[in-house]
Amino acid sequence: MNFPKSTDVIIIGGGLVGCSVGYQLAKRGRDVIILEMRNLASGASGRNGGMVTQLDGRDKNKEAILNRLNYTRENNKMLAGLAEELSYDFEYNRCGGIDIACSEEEWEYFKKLVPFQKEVGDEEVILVDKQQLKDLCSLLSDIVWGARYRPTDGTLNPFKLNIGFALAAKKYKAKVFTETKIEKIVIKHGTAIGVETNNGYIQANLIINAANAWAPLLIPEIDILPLRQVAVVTERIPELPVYSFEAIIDRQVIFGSTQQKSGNLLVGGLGTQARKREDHYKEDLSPYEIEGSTAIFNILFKGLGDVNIIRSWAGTMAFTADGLPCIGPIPQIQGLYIVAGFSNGMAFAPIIGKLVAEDLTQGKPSITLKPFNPERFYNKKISWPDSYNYTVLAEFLERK
Amino acid sequence: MKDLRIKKHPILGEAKFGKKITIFVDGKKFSAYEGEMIASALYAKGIRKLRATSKFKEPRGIFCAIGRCTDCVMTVNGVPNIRTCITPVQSGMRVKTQKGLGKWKK
Amino acid sequence: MKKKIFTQDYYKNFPGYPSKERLAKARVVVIECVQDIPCNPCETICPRKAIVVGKPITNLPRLIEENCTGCGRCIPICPGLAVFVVNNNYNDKESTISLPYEFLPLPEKGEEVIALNREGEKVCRAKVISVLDPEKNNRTAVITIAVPKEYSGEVRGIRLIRKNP
Amino acid sequence: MEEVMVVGGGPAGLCAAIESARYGVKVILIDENDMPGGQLFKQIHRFFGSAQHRAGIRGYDIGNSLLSESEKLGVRVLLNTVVWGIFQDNFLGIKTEKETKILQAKKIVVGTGALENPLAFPGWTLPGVMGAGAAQTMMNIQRVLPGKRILMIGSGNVGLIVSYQLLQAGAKVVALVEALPKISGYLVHAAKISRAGVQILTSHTIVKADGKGEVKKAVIAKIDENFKMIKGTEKEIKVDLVCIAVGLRPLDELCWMAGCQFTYIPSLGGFIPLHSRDMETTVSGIYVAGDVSGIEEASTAIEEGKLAGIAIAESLGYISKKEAEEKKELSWESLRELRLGSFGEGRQKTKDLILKQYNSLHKM
Repeated sequence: MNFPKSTDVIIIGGGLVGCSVGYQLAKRGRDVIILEMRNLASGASGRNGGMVTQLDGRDKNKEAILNRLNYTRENNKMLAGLAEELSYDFEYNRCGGIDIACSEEEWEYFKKLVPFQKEVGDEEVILVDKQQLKDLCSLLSDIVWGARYRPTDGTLNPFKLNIGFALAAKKYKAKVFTETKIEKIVIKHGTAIGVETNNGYIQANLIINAANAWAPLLIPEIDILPLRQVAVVTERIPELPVYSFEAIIDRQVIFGSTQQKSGNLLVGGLGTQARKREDHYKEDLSPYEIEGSTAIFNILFKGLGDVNIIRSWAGTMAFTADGLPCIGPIPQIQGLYIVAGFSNGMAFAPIIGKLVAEDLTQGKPSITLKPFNPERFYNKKISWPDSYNYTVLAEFLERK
Repeated sequence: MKDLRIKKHPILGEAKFGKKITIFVDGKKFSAYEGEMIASALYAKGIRKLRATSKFKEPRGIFCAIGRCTDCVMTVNGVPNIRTCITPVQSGMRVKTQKGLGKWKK
Repeated sequence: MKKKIFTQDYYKNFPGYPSKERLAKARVVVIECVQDIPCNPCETICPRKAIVVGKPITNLPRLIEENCTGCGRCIPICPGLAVFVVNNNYNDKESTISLPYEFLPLPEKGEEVIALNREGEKVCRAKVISVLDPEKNNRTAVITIAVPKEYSGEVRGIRLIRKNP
Repeated sequence: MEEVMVVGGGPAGLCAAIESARYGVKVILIDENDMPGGQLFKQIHRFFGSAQHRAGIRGYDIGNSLLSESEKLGVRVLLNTVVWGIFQDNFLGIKTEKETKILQAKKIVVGTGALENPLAFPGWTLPGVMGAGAAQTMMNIQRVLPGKRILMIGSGNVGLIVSYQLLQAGAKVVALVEALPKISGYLVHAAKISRAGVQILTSHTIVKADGKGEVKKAVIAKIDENFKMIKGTEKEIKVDLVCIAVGLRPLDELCWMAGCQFTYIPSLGGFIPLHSRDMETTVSGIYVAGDVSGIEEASTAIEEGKLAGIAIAESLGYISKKEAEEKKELSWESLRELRLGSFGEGRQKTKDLILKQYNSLHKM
């Protein structure tokens, strides 16, 4: 395939968000080219557990809860028929999800949090005690106190969802170029007119930055933070009835765990602290990180001490100051749009792709994208601490 | 009963098998020699099917014999996915033909 | 019918194969080594410099006929088991062939065996003249058999008649 | 920090350990098995080469002499120990039977060897289909006969040698099939099995292996010059073991993990870590030797291991550059010899190519 000179829409980033937006736009008749600097799903989209969690986090902010549920519920509805729509099985399994309390203190908090969440509109959430939790997931150890359980959460294969979108986009004549790195977005007289790549220049009417953690490298005006996470994958084990969960161990280590359809368990969480911002893009692991993640396994599971770890990875998530993504046109620049800053794209990306496409083709999405307006961060350089982790991040968000 | 152990060999000479021990294969008593790998002790007595795959229940046996391909995994002393081609027998060991991904202890 | 790959006609064109005249005269080594493999133990072991590989080491072993006494030290050392000794002067009717043998059971001196050609087919019956202890040559035995003269260019293997115990 | 850790106790790893220990380097050799030696102990045939290459000596004898040499030189050997990762700054993750540990070494040698290629055909997953090397391990190490009637696939040296060893162990090799129109290994090996009665069928392939629960028979057939089966030539043969000998590929996961740069050379087994004349990869301090640096033979693995060992002793300051160069020259010469002739020159060319690519990277 020859490298094109011009197109209608350029999407930067072949991750889940880029491909989801690309599919929806191509389906609506736009001429789309997706440019990816590595390969499809090479960033966070291919380095996560495929956890579809409609509501994560434990804060009691009513507005934030509703804001999130608004989209994730709709996303869940969409996921149900998406495999058929894309003609691609991405192993979506509505197996339920749990957020585990590993201390008495957390358990006490859950007893207040769950009724609160129910009250503000998350009708599905259930509080389960230790025994009920062990009935749901029999391999858990005695460290657990109970959990918040939502039966309609689940897991999917993130690679397959990503690729499913890309293939479906191609059916609508979208073109995908991998190994194509964007050197810069060319702006002339306040209008984005094209991109300079290692394979040449392409002119476009609309440029969408969907590079998630890499997005601020091309649009520095919008600050999005990279956050490095690590994960280990076990060999296949028989299917567990409920499996997709989060837990906080020792009050610091937040991590998630899922089981893929193939049977492999995945445990992921924060790696060792990165010293500098650029260190958060590093994708190799230290042996201590693998040891640490493996140790979490042994803490949480009885009887799985002999399971073999067969793979590991590090990947870069993206965070914004308020935990919500940036979606919308970039102020003061024509023809430049951003869809980035997702910390949990799996529960979001399919519906967001649809809404963005509606926004760009009809001017009005079926659910407003206002809460994500990039203006809220425009030119606000956030002085994040050089070294930050979840705890720091949470504190920062609380102060805001 | 047949025994495929090679006792005399033109190059390697007389075989020196270890002490005779008893292990349990699918609950039945089974003789093996110390120092032998589980898979080859079974193979010597004609047991070549070591597990059944999870989806199609197809039989699998020794394929690479050096612990790389994981085709020969069985449940040993309650732990699934043990590579039997590189795991030596031990007196009293309980070896089970693994069905699919096996069962993990609760 | 199966096409024969390994025949006397094929081997006799290579420099390790003795001439007709030399073969007729007395005990001599027959080297059936036909590819440029980097290898030279036959040259190294020969006390009379009857086998020359030289440099490069991939040269085919060349037999210096007049130097060879047919002592057979090169038989068990060859990694390719490609060296034999033929003695067409054994007696009026028979020739002997000495060949490397690495199977069990070993034939015994005086035992009757089946002589095989290079394709493993039966040629005739043969009598075992001597068996060199394999332990002396790092587990490669050297068996010498007697066969009717006309088969000396063809016979390169043996099979025991007796059933395995 | 340790001085040198060698991963894999086969001929390459052992020789790297011996050679650096010879000059006083403190070496730890790690092997997953309960005995070092790698695949040497199943090589019961005599090696080719010259006296310098230990020609005419059987593989396991070479193994034994290397073991006693490494012992004499004080190489520390960790057995039943798995290396589960190589990380930045030469960190290694290891797992013994009891514990997991993280170590760091000034130099690491990866001598992890190779893995047999599979070949897919109907029935290839049945018990009773295995790699030729697997059959070799079974009979020569485990002392268990892997089958009584055997079909061998592939006429490379492995297929030929293992056929011969199966005969030695008391089995019958019913046939050896080779898809190419000619035998690809050494004719001397082919001649050995031919005169012992093995049919070598070139331009033939396996159609399927069959049997309820395990191999009881196989179907072979003739193929044309385009490797298409010729209908009507199928023949059923009664066998209880099908052995696959269709090449090997490097066991190079640790090199990938360490971040080494690779090149793709199918004739050497696929992806090969780029390396210098000293066997150092593109990651400084990490060396490769033996099959992991391109599929060859035990004799070349021995020389490559030596090279790595000498280079390490040199860079750690145990021997002078001059002495090292002299020693290395002997190994290079020896390798050049082993890569002569129609079987070796292709390997020499590709090895030169690896060196060229490595050098061009390092000039940048």
